[in-house]
Amino acid sequence: MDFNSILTLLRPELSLLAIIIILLIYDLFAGVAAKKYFQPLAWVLMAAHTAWSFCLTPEGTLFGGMFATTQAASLVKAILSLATLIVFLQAGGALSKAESSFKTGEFYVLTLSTLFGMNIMISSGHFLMFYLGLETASIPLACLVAFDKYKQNSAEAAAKYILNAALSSGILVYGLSFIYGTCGTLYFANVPSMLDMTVLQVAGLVMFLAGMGFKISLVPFHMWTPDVYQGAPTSVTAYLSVVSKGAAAFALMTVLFKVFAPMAMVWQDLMYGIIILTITLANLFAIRQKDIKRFFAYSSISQAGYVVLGIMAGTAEGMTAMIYYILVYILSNLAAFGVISTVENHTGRVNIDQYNGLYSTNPRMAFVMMLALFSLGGIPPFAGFFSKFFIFTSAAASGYYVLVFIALVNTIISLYYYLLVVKAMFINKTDAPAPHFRSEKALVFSLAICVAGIILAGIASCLYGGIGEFTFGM
Amino acid sequence: MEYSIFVLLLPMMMFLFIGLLQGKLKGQSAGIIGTISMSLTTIIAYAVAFDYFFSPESKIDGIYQKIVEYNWVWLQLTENLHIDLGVLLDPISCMMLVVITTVSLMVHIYSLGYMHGERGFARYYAFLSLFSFSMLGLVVATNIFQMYIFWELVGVSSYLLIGFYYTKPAAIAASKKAFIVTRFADLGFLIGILVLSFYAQSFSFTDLTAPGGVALSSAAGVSFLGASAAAWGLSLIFVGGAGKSAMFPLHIWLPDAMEGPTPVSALIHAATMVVAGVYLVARMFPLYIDAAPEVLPGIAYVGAFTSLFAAVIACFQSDIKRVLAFSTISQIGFMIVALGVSGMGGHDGLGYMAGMWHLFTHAMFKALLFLGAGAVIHAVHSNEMAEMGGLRKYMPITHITFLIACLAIAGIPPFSGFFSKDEILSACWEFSPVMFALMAGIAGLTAFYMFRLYYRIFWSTPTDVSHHTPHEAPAVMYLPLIFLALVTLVAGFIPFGDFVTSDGAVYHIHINWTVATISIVVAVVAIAIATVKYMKEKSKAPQNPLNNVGAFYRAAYRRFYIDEVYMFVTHKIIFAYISRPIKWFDRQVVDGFMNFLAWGANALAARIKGFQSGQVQQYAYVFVLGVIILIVIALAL
Amino acid sequence: MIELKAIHVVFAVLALIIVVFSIMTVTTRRILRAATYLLFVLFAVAALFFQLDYQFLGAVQLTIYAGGIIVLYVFSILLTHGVGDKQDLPEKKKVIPALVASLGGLALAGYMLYQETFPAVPYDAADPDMKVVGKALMGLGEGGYIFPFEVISVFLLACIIGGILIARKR
Amino acid sequence: MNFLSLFVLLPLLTLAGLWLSKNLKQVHAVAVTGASALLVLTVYLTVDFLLQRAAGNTAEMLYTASVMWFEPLNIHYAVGVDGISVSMLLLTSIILFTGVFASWTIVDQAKEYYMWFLLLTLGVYGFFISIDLFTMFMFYEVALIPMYLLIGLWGSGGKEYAAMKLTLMLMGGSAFLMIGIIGIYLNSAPEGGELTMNLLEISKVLIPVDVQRWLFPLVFIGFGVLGAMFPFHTWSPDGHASAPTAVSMLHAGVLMKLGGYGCFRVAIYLMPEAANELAWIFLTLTGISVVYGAFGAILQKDLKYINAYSSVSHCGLVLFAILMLNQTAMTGAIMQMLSHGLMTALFFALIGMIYGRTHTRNIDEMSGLMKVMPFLAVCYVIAGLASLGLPGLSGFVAEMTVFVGSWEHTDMFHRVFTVVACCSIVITAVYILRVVGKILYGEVENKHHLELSDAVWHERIPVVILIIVIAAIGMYPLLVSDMISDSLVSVIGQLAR
Amino acid sequence: MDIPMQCYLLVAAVMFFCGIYGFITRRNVLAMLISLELILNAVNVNFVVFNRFLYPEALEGYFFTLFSIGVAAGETAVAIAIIINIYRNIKNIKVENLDNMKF
Repeated sequence: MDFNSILTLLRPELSLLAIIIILLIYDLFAGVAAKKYFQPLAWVLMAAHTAWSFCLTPEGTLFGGMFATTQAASLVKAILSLATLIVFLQAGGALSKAESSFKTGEFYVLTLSTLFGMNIMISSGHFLMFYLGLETASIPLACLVAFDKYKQNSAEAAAKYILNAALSSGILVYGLSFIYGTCGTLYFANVPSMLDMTVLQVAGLVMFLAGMGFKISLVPFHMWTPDVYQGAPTSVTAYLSVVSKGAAAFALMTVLFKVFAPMAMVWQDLMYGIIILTITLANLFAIRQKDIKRFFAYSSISQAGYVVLGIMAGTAEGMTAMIYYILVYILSNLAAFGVISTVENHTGRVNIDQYNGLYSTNPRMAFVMMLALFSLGGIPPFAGFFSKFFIFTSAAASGYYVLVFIALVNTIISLYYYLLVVKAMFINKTDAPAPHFRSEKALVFSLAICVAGIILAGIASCLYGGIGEFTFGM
Repeated sequence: MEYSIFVLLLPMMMFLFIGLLQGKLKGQSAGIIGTISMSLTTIIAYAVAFDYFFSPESKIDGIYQKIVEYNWVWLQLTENLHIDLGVLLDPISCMMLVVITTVSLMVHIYSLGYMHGERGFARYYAFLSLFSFSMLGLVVATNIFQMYIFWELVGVSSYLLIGFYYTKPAAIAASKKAFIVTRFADLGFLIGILVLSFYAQSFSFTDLTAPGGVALSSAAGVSFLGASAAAWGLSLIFVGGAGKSAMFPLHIWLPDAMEGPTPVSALIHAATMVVAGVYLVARMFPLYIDAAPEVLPGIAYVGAFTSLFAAVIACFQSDIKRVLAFSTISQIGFMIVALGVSGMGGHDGLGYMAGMWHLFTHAMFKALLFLGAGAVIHAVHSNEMAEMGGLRKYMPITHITFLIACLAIAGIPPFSGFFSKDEILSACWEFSPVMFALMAGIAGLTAFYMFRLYYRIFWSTPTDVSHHTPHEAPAVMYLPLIFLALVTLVAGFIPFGDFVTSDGAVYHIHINWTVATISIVVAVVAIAIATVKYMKEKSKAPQNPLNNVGAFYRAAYRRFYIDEVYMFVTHKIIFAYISRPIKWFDRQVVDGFMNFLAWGANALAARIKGFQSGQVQQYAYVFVLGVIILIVIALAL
Repeated sequence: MIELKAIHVVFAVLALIIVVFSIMTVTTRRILRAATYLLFVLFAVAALFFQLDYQFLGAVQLTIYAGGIIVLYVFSILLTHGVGDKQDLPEKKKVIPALVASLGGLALAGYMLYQETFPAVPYDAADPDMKVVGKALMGLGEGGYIFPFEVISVFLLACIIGGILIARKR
Repeated sequence: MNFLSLFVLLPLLTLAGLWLSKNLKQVHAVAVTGASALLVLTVYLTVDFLLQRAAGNTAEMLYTASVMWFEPLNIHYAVGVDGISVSMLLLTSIILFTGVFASWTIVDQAKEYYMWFLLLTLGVYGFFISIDLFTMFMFYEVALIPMYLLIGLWGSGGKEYAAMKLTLMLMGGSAFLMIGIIGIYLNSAPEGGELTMNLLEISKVLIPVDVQRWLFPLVFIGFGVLGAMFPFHTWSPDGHASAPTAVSMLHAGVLMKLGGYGCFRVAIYLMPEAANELAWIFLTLTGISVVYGAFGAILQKDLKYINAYSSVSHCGLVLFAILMLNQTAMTGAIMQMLSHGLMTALFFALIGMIYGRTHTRNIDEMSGLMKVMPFLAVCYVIAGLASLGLPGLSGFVAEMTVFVGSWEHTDMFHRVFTVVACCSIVITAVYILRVVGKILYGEVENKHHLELSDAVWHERIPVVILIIVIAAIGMYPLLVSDMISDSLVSVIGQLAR
Repeated sequence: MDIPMQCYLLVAAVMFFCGIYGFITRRNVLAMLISLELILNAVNVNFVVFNRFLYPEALEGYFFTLFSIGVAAGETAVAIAIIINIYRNIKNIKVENLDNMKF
């Protein structure tokens, strides 16, 4: 191990750190006049970082196995930073308001710190690293959730989030202690050979699953999700629902594949039940939601169920499908959240009922929202269809036909509630539709990225093929 | 005889021409064009018939052959089965060509006067052309499926023409009824075709009626519910025929069909379409004889019963067209009986020849009757006997021609009806005396009700005179009457057996004088009774010839409540016990199940909503419990 | 009959303290007392570390937990409560399920610990040399913890920023 | 660039054109241009196809092309047509063309309307040209979803409920379908080798029979939902009743055919063993559909409901015939698809036009329309006659072919169901004539109706075209029946393997 | 050292589940946080005990505990900040009042 390899393999993390430091310093020392360039600077830096991240790092380990990265992992990192960039672009509107403009710096720094944490989590090679990454990814997020601190919902959401996060990480590390106790090591590379399915290992695995289940919000570890999503500022919700979730899902998959592979029997059975519960319950809850963010919370819970379906497959195809699914999910969900945040910013409307007649006044926004919803619902030719199809195929290929069937039945329920929103925007008549507004350029740009992604990510097969190439390397 | 195709093409072109241009054709032009084209068709048809009957090519060893003039594959169904369209000439089809074109031409001419000034005049002629086309197509069909095709087409033309006065509720109902009842019968026909063609692997009449019943040899030994496949097939085919030919119990549509314009009744519901069933049985006759001889007596009994039944009802009707309608049913019954009692070849085939002959003569005189009745209705503006009487003074030509027709149908020599009916009775005589007695009795009834009709129209005084003085019909209307009367006068002397027989060989008709005497006596007596009862004045109970059997009278007047039975079955049973439950089932059960799923999901969602209580400790509890349970499960697994 | 050694007594006392004060921490109605009992537990845990010859760890435990965290708690308690505030007893409908869950969990944990066979390793009471610890903490290779060390610094930085973000008035 | 891809490209171009158009006039112009271009393309395809066949090109599918799409899963964008697809494409083009005119009166958000409409047809075209299961399924779903907005936005009556129900039920069907397709895909190489989605390639392998046994029902039900198979048909009455005219036309006329086509092309073609084994179950269901739909139509009061139930019955016959698994019945099935597509489109067009004038579809509230709108009334009668199977119109040809084909089976089960299906022609007559009698005949009872006008040019065009095609097929069935029948040889071969 | 390792672990488990119990039942958010500290401590004890008894040669448990203490500190700090923020918003920190968002 030399300095060079640190620079190569750790490049995404280092560049993130660099951005964090630059922004922190800029925020601290910039004058009032220079403050207004803060956001553009952040976007540019982030864009550069994202672009650079897509030049994937090679596979390798650092620090004696503490840090282990693969092409797939670095691809996921790139995807996540893309998502973060989109979130940033969408957050601009809300952040430039008077009541929060002075906190802009903190927002960016904290978000990037959590992204850093996620990167660490994704390419950790040791449970300590994993734990640290996990905590870095979640604790600052609690601060972000409390970003609108004088809004009661925001404060309450933050409390719920931090309490749940702490509990779940407590349980997770308790589980890790069992793993450590029975294996004698926490290095990913060494654990598998020590696993022989003793009771404590099983318990440790379950506790680990629970901790990750919290992050991905799988039933029954999902209870915080709707409240937090509803209370948090919209950009943070978007970030929580896509980046945090995507990272956790991928990290979970990595660990399950890399470390708990000998116990696949156990976790596959558990995941089976968890997936069914997750998808079904989330869908049922989603049906009756009024608040659009809360609605999307449940929607994202059920989407998480589909994501982990890819883990079930336990194959390279499943992994490809899952990464692809995460990508598509990120794009679709961010498109939806972009619309939600701009609507909320300009009109203050957050209820689904208040979206009635949106199409008549803001056709573009309604249209983007519809695309996003269709994509989430798995309607072709939008990307969501492809990602669902692939993930189902990979799960079915491993023999989980019944599971796939249940998931499919659930897509119908999900389609129902997605259509409810579409209906509200397009069909429902109202006397007071949201007034027409012009969104910020950055947000429009971010939506354009998302829409392009939604439409092209499916049809342009090179994306899927590319992901496949990198994951097959694993 | 290649030009025979024009018999079909001409009316079809005319249908399209008049039909598409009906808005553009002013005044009488549609009628005149239609009539001219029909005349041409008639000439061609005559030429074809003449050519066929008198050219040596159509006979081999003195036996008329089936000549397939044209045959195009229209639709290939299976390897062997294909529906063809073509022209088949043989004695009966040639005879039918003559009958149809003659009557049709007469009706075309007649309608120029009768329908003058009607709204939809052009439409009327378009439909007439359609009908002529379909009917001609039916008779020249080379295969049973072609026949079925045109069979349906005549059904539709009939539907359209009955419903010609589409603003009249009765006409709408009648047209609907006619179509649906015959359609129901056609179902039998269709299944019959399926059965037969499955075994015969051919639709072609040439194959099906090949001597010796070879067509159905593969069906030997196949039986269903105790009857052979051939018997099933042929019976079902007869059901189709019975529907078109208004055999009991499928006769109910025909009386109602009188709601159409009277010339239409003459053409379709007296002369041509309704005998399609007879024609069908005649067409399939060799197969009946060879493959399922046990079906024929059944057919005869159905015919006989229908004949009797209709004759009885006819005695009690007050609407002159209804009387004629029931009379038609009754006469078709005769034809069916004739076919039913017939055998094959030579003297055995007498019934066949007689049936066909009766078909021919009946077409002429029944058309005449209807057209005469039309003239009367045209004059009186009513169908009810009560409003008629003494018309002989005002409408002499109509009167004379009507009388000739009545005499013919009553079976008085030398009118054509006598000869054909006599041959039928002879055939019955040879079948069984009981059948003979029955048919002779019906012949008497026929004479009775016809003369009742005749006297009530032309002799007795009306009870209810509220109309202007009737006058004779215009020439375009009475010329056809005269022509048909002439035909009726001479048709009996055609040596019919030289042309149409069961086996195609010449059969020399001779009159069985025992039978003839009996039938003449019966007819004369019946006419006498009618004369006594109806000639002079309206009786006090004008519509009740049998005072002392009131219930029977009422029943007969209401046509023995058969319609009511149908109404009951369709509305009370099919609608109420099938359609309504299905409607209910569809809404409540099938749809209800889907809605229940939706409702269930929604309700469940509402139920479990409280689970998300907003209490963070509850979340933690669920979390912990989830972990514990999962551990237990994982350990248990 | 195991010979009663001082070490046994020490352990018994510590265990007793931990268990009793743990229970008291979560049951007392005065929150300040809860913090205090927690402090006792933390002390006992630190003592346990000392007993296991992990002096450095015990010291860290004492300084960070007892010295840092508890102080934080006390401050915030005083910030948000009157001194004598007594809390309501938890609701029954919460207590019973919670008891079931935690006792059940405990039973399960006990069962699992009993079930598990651990490798028999001779007890080695050596306190790791601080040099070793320091080297490992700065180590780059396997067994080196420089990377987590860096990461936790980022984590703490983020926590500080986040804490400030939320705690400051603006 | 494959010739067939034009069928996807042209609607896309039209979509783009619509998107760019500024006013109603331009929208109409673009829509008509697109539809006409597609119609011309289809006619050209048909002619060329027939010529190629006549020239002795006996390949199972013509114009085949395959582009690798998703390499890891060996999914291709693969197209190709045989006689059946060609006839379906023809049907689609005709109905699209007529549908554009039938929507002429829609001015409220016309641009969006036509865009969704085109997207719907895009899906349909794509479905018919695909020979790759994935592509096929994708286009299938593309065709489904625009229905929701088309009904929800431009529909009438309980449109929101109907739109939701239709979408969810059809999507429910496609859930079955998706798992079925995945199942087929995963079993497409039972003896090792690369998995494939290509229909032609899968048809060559024997999917293990015990796998077929559960895949077949899934796929069949999946497509059967769209084919309105009992008891999955209830979306049809509500959906059709609420949809705008042209959407009903396209949906009943073409989209429901996707069901039949899919059952045939995927379920039976790829899983012949299971088809032989399990056909009886679905035969029972579809047999029920046939009479059930017909009886259901009798007592309905809403014109569209009547026609929707009638569609259930007729489409039931399609599936029924397909399940007879012989060449004749299948030919009949495809012809019935064509025929039903055309006549139901005609029906819906006419109903839409009548509704546009009278503002009611309740047959009790109309009468004597023959007098006030003779053109529409006559066309309605013709449509009715086609529906009840009048010779000379397409319905007859199809039904007779089906019945003759069905009768080829000699066992009692098939015979009984054939007779039951035959009965439907009588029931059809009952409800058709009932409607005709009620609304067209008689005196005009509603005085307002006396002031109504007859059809105008943009209404006459679709109606006349549809009638001409119906009559053309009815009079000269060999036009299509040979084309269809030839293409069935491979399926029959499959069934006998 | 003849005290069985399980004894230590059991003590830790008791601590852990006390924490769980407190977390679920306490009515005060700060008290819940205090309970959480018990949980984290139990984990620390586990790691240390495992390290000492079973794998004394490598110091993984040792370091895990070390970092875990650090993390716990950060976590607590943030949590307390958030709780104080709650207090600023609703003037108490009763957990049952944190149900603005539900269902």
